[in-house]
Amino acid sequence: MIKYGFLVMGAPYSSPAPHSALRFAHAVLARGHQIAGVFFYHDGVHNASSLMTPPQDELNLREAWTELNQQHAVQLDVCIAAALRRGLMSESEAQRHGRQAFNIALPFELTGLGQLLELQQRTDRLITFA
Amino acid sequence: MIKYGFLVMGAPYSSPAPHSALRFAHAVLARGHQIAGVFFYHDGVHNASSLMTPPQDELNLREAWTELNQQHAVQLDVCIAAALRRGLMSESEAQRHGRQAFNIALPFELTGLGQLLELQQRTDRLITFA
Amino acid sequence: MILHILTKAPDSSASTQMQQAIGDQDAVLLIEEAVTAALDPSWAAWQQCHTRIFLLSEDLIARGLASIAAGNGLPTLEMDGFVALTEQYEKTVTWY
Amino acid sequence: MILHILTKAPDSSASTQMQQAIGDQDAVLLIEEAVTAALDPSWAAWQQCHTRIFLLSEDLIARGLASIAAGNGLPTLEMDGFVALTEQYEKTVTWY
Amino acid sequence: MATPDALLVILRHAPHSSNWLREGLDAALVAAAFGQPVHLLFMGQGIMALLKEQGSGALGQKATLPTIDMLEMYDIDKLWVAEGALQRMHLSTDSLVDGVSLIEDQEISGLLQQHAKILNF
Amino acid sequence: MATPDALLVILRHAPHSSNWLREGLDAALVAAAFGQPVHLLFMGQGIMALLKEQGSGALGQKATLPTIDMLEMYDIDKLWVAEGALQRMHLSTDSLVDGVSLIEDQEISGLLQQHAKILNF
Repeated sequence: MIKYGFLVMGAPYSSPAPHSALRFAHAVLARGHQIAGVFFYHDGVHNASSLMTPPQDELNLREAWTELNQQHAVQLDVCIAAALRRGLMSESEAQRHGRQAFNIALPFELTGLGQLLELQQRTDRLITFA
Repeated sequence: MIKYGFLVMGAPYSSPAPHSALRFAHAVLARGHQIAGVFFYHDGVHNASSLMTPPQDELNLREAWTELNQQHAVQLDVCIAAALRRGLMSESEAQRHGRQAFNIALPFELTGLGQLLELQQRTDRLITFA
Repeated sequence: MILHILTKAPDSSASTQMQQAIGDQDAVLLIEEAVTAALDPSWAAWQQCHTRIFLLSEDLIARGLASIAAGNGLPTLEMDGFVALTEQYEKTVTWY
Repeated sequence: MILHILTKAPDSSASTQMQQAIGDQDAVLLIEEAVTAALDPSWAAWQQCHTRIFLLSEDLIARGLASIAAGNGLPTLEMDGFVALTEQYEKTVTWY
Repeated sequence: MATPDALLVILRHAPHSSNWLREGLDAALVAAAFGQPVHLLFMGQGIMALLKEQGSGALGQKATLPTIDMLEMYDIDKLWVAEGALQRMHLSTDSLVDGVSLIEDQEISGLLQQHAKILNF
Repeated sequence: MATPDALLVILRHAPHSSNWLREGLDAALVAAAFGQPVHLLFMGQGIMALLKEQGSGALGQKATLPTIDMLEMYDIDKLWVAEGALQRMHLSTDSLVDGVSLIEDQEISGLLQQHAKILNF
């Protein structure tokens, strides 16, 4: 059993990277490996948006990631610096910045870049999708 | 006097296109021309995000566009289809889709692609920033 | 030994940079836009390391290039084979 | 008569496509990443229509290329000159 | 070959790689629905939008072909393809959908001149 | 030339054109702050991050040079530059900041092999 970590840096519906990452994730699990976590960085932070509303006949990427978390305990970390400048924040960040709304919620967690390096340290493979 | 329209298709902080568009806009106005409107399409829809929170020593693009609207009556239209799939919606769209939050507010208005073609028809120049 | 994953077209700067970084023992997997390399038998990387370049089958199919890849005799992999490659190669570098 | 605005590097596919579309009466403005063309005197577009290619001054300065552009004798424009070009050319096409 | 009031939509991006192609086609369809004459020019990777054998992407990513097939219903019947680009991509017209019109590289600038309105995707 | 436990961060994008360069440098700085040995490899347009004369962008877009100058404080002192890329960009080392190390194109693959961890931006 190999322990994988993913770095996802493309936005859904603008880049095929999140789709590739998800397809790969399911193949990894099917081969009996483990996925320790996914780190969303750069435009990849948009994967976490709770306001994402694709047409009904298209996959909702946020829901697909959420399912991966719920069924396989995959941790979903979002880089806080990359998220804030791109208009993504959690409830507590919204309070800190005096905003009325937020668009990041569990199972996605805002965290620092250190988490990416920690993920790289504690996994056997870090695969980048961008 | 020439009447300009802009098509902006790059996201702030990921593409330099919005910065170029704004700098160009001020130069257009300084030469005595008019800007009828800006249409935000593709990743450009992120320019309208009311949750955008860049570091304090960087320009907030949404505020810069809002100022352009307030001081020079420049219409700011956002493509609704491009916005929804990318996680951007107004209060009324949030109600329609059963969401608790919204991140697009006046002076930005969600509208259809027809508005882009109408902008191209009623202006002397349509300049694309992407 | 590194697995290089290319996601951009063979004429992109990402591809040029990858070609500079490929070592003798390395392998290459073409995914997303990179599968358009199936159209171009003159792509320098084919000569550089022909036996160890693979194309992701489902990305070929989505783009209508599967029969061209088969006609050119190019080695394709399913998603399962992609995982197998990452089992074999401890390091992967994605070029985008 | 068209003003072509290039925002990507001279070795990008956007640039290749633009070069195919430039007519005899057209002009070209290089902005954003495209100002790196200042480094490359061998870029084919310089030969194709040398007198009507301009570089946006502030994008050269931001990238540290202003003195190289001056040394190569390339014509630069301020933002005001960019607007003047769009006054002169009724159509603009942006290549990105 | 082109009416002066027609809109030329240039498509330069491949299916599945980004949303450029789809959003460009959407603009063309809306213009046509508004009664504007619309012509399309496929350059570079954009030509891959016309490949006969293309399908939908994994995980339900929509295919482009149904949209291409729909163009005629919107009276969009001029689909220009740059001949040089086709050759450089090692593609023949046999692999493309029916009804495309080839244009030589040196005629492209003329095509742009003939259209008063251009959108470049 | 490189310690096996070091992180290699590859930077391939120019300042101002996107956020790739800045977010790549941020990753390098955080790794160094965590005590990891970090080496940088500049390829292609990424070399432009090292141009001495670069400035900030219009409308308050931050300059990259202050971050480059900060690297030494974080014990990031190996800044590899691909020599072939430098030539292809018609740049000389005179136009770059001090302290860069040139690497020949054929040595790049060896550099990657020597690092157990790689991040590519």
